[in-house]
Amino acid sequence: MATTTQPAAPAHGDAHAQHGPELRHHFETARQQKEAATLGMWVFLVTEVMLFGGIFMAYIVYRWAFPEIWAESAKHLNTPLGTVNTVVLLVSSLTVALAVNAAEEGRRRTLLTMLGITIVLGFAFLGIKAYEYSEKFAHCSGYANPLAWATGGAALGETECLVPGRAFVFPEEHGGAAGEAAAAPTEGAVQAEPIGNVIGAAVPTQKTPHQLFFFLYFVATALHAVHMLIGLTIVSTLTFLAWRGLFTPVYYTPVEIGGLYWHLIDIVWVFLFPLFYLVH
Amino acid sequence: MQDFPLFPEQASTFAGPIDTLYGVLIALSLIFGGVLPFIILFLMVRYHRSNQKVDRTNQIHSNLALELGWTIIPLVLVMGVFFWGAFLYIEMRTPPPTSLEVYVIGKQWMWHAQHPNGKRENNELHVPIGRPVRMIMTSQDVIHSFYIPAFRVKQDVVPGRYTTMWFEATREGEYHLFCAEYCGTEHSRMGGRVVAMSIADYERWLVTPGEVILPDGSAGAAAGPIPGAAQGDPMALAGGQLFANLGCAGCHRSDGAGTGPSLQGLFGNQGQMADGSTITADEGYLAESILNPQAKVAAGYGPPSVMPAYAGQLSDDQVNQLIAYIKSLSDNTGADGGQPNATAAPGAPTTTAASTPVSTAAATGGAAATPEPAAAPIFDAALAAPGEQIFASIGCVGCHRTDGVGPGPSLVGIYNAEKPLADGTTITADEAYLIESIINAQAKVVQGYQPIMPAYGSQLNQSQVAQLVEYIKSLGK
Amino acid sequence: MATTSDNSAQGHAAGAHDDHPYGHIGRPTYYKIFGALMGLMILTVLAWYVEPLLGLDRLVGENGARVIGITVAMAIAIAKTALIVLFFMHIKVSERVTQLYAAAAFVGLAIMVIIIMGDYFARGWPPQLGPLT
Amino acid sequence: MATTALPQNTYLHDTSPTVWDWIRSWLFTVDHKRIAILYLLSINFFFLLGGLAAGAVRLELVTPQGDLMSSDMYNRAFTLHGVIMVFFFLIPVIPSVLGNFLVPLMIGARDLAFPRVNLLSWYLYMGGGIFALSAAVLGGVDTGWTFYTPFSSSYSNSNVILTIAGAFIMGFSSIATGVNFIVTIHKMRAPGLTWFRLPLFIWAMYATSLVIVLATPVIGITLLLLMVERIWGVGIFDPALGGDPVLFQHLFWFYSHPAVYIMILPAFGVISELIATFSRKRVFGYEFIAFSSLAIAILGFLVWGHHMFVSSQSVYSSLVFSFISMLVAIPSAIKVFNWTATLYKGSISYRTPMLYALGFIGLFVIGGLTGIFLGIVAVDIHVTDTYFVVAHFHYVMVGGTIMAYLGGLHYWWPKITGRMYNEVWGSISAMVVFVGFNLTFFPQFVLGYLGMPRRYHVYPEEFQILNVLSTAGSSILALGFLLPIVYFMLSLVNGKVAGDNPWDSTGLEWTISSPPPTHNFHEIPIVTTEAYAYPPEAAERDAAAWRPGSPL
Repeated sequence: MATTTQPAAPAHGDAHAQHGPELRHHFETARQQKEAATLGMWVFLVTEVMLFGGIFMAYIVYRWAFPEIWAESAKHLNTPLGTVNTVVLLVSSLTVALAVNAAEEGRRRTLLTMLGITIVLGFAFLGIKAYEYSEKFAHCSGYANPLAWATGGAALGETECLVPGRAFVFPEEHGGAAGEAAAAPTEGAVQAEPIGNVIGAAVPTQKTPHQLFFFLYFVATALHAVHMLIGLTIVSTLTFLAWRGLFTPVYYTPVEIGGLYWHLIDIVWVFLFPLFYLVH
Repeated sequence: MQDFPLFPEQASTFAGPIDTLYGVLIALSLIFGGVLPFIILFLMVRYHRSNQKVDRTNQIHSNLALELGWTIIPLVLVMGVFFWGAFLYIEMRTPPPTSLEVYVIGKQWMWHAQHPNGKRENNELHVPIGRPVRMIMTSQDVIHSFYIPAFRVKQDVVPGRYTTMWFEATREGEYHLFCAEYCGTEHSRMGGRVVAMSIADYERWLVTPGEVILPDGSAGAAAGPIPGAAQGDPMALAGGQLFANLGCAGCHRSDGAGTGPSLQGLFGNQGQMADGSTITADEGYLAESILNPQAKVAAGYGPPSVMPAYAGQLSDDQVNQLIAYIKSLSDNTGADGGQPNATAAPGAPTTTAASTPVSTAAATGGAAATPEPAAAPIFDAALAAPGEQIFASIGCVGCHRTDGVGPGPSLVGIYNAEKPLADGTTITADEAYLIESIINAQAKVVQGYQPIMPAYGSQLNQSQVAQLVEYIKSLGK
Repeated sequence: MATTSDNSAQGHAAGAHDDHPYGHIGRPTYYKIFGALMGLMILTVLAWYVEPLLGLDRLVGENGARVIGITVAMAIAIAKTALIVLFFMHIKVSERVTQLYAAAAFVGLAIMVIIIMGDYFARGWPPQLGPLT
Repeated sequence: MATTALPQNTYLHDTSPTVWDWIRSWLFTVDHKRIAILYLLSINFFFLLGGLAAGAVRLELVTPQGDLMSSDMYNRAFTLHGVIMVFFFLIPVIPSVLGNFLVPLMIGARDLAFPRVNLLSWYLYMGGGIFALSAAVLGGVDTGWTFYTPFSSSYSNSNVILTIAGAFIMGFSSIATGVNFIVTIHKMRAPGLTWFRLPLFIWAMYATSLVIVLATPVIGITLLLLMVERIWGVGIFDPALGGDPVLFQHLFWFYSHPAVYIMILPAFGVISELIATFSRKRVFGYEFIAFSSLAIAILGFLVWGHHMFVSSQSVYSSLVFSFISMLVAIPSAIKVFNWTATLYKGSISYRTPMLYALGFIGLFVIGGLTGIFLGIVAVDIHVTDTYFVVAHFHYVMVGGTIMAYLGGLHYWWPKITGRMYNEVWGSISAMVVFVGFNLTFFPQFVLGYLGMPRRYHVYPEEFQILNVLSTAGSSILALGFLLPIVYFMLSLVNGKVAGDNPWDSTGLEWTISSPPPTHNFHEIPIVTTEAYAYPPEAAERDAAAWRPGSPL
């Protein structure tokens, strides 16, 4: 027919003879494979940006609607720990960039070191995040901090629960908080009163939108943490492969695209940090 | 109705223009969608491969002029119909100021409407012809959509906010009323009929009593027109009564000297908020402020506002009545005859004229209204003084007036007095009773008074309650 | 890598990037970028800490101060993102199509935010009723 | 054409010693052609299931009273129909079946760029499908496929979470396919196959993938938020807690309107192929069709608010969305005009795929024009949420996407299986579908303008005649859809061996054996001509070759 075909590449059976085992059968050249992998990762990152974009959209709408509530709520997040986590992630981004650089230049020791540091930093980030979470959960059980929560130490005097859900109580919430707090049997302050048990029996609760802030905080950071876990899995696999000596200056595509994914996680945090911790 | 109608009845002022636009669109569609198939059929037959006589030489594969032609001509046409439709749409979204206002509440699976005189109806809507009607609608649960095909109007009814639409019926008759937004199991049974009637019939209908089930499930109450409907705007009148019963008047005094801002002339005007922003006091703002006063506090009155939140205490119906009353305080546009202010006034005991001496006293913090604070040294003066301030600032003084004419009982001499309760028992107003009544007013209500006092258990802490109790004790025996 | 002349045409039908070879970003650049990122990070925390002390809310109102605060924070976040994307993620030396897709993500996001917020501004939510709605 | 036996060493060829190995060779295949077959079987299964639900809905509507089933049953039936058809049939159908099979073949590649990701996408599809099916088996879901809050988040007592989880997982399947196609089309074209030599099907798949990649993640996160809202009641879409239910609609339609273009753009691609082949001509205005696909993909992101004209969205937004919606009509019109112009001076044969293609044009024109009605706010206020909308999108989705899918399936069936289906029965099915379709959905335009709201279980009696007509049409339509299943199955047993190029088409997929070998091209071809390079005299030659008794 009109489309002429002529032999362009060597017949497929011979193709494997000319390249290493890492070139998959359906690619013609290593360069084509690397370009495809990089582009594929970037297109995937586009979807990741849009995924977080949905949460950012809800965040923008509600922050615009309730600026004071955002300011009040953000005071209850642990900004120093958030800052430390930002530093941890930025450093890990540098180590990943240096790891890619080392792979490019074939310095295997540096590659392994940098990937190792990245893993440590990743776990440090998750550890700090876990502490922040447990602090919030401890409060929900009436304890001041995770340690007291775990060891059954002294209970917290005031009641607050910043974990979204039906038990949510914002301490400064008008009406709703105290009304719900009174319903809790552990509420010491009111129990001393002889008539304490009538309180809150039919008190209407008008909840303020504080919960939206914490809901978005938990969803966004939890989704981010899930991405961190995936990222750590990827980096650990890369470390293992690097240790096995799979990567060469010619073939280091997995390190490169794994690094891209890690940087994206970092970028998401670059936005989450000021949006949740630095509000007033 | 015809056996096989192609167009619904035209029964509003919108029906004609929309049908005309629809007709033009059909005509344009026939030109494109009707002619094109014939061109295709012609080409199919003419250039079928069995036809060997036709000329197939000098094929063309692209022609810029042709491409531009069939890009630009449709573009011009769709722009034309777009602007036509856009202007019509803007008209449909701009209710005339003289519109009759009907409040509509949607809930699974019924429509509840309330007319300006307070007359209610379920799953039916009676409207006059020749008079614009504006629907102010909200939902109690999920999203519904108020749809009258014969009027060509439809608007979603969304919980948590008010939506509006308007129409002017042109022909007497009964038309379908549908819910057009899927709302659950009985979605298709949520609807009824719209009855368009002459203005005279409509006014007669308005004053005919009828039984109705309210959205909260209670039967019959206030189904008919409220007495006195003939004199003014009874919807506002009902709101006025509510306004008085709830004790709103204690704070929202018409002279502006109360704890809360005056509501005179508030509706429709712009106001400065405590956070510096400016807000137009429309229905949505009023509803929000009644249900959740902390959301947007007027400048000078907080934050925090001392007003209790009425969410959960008022039905949507009652909120609508209050809104109608507040609107009546500012406008004269509701051409329903009479002065809303004047008709509403008798319902509200705290009018400017009637209460001048007392309210002046209240405005100065209630101190002057306290007759003999030194007479009974049974109280702790150190606590009573801040208690007095609280008493004034959270608006207690608005209801518990010393002259006893407020919606709440006078507290002068109440301490340790024997009081008959609404349930027939008698109680001694000791400290425990006072505390209980502050934090949960509904527990033991004094005979002759409505259980309308908000519970302050969630707003006051222990020491504030104690201060209030000491102050009440200081009011003597 | 050695490819035959035939193979070099493979997959390069668009031919756009043959004149745009892979660049290489050196280690000194990485350290500089990292320094800049840390600087920006300190700046954003510092700005958050200092802003309430400046008394901006008296000058431009409480909302005005909030707008300034979030503008500063977002400008810094965008600058950080740009640095990471351009250098750490090699977009500066990538193929044109990769650059396009990197940009597409942010264009898509911008479309969503601008149009939805446009509706909210025009709708006036909350509170609810505007003169037209 | 003269060969009597299928070629050996095709992708279908089986060397497995045991049945278990044979199953493994299919379930763990990374061959894009085998994955396309897996998709073909599973997607058609979901199509039948969705069709069954549609039948139940239509049957109920024969009478104005709700006498066949309860309201609750009815709601679950139409929700099942909507969820299955939208998420598990229309969105993946052409990209995952025809696209998977054809994209590498058409661009001269040995496989998609990421074969394992491709297999993953099928497993995700099946995973999502199992979630949705289990929701249906456990009692169904009654929210409608749009899942509007707060009904879905707080009021519905049905398996909302399972269903949403199904749609959520299925979204990642779409994303995997989209990423794969974008990279494959960018990086794996054969030497000489420049962008403007690509078949228009590839352009359409590229535009589709672009939409998938940008829009699908947003529905993912929205459904995730809805799930959390439903489980924990945090108020993100609940006005009682400060949330806004209309925000859900914005985020939902940000995906679901572009999703309409995920459904129809691939159909445009298929139709371009069919029209060119069966007219023996290069497609008229190739560049205009190619760029109109991209224009639709991009403009498609700016018009979602036309689903929300009565939702309490602001007046200004409504006008802007309405304006841009008008603009989307233009590239669609350009395509239709160009296809029509392609017929001019061609040599047209009435083979089954061509009948489907011509049917597509007719139905899509009606669907597209009524789309303009719905884009004009003043008219839309009356007809939105009525049967007018139902009719409109069925004209686009069924009249468009399904007609194109069936046309494409007939056209490439000999390439996929190596055998021809029965041409007579094929033509009959095309005509039965066309007639049944119009009888089913045209009355619904009238019903809608008369004011019958959609999702109504009982309705006023004066609408009965039109509803009966519609139901009668739907039974004809069902017959039209069942026919191909029968003769396609039969063709596997006794169909004529097709040969490499039964239609005398151009295009790289026709230069290799039918069915294609496992690695597609033994030698990667070099392309030197544009797509549809029928020489000017091809049409004449084709016409001259016609004798009475040759196929129409």
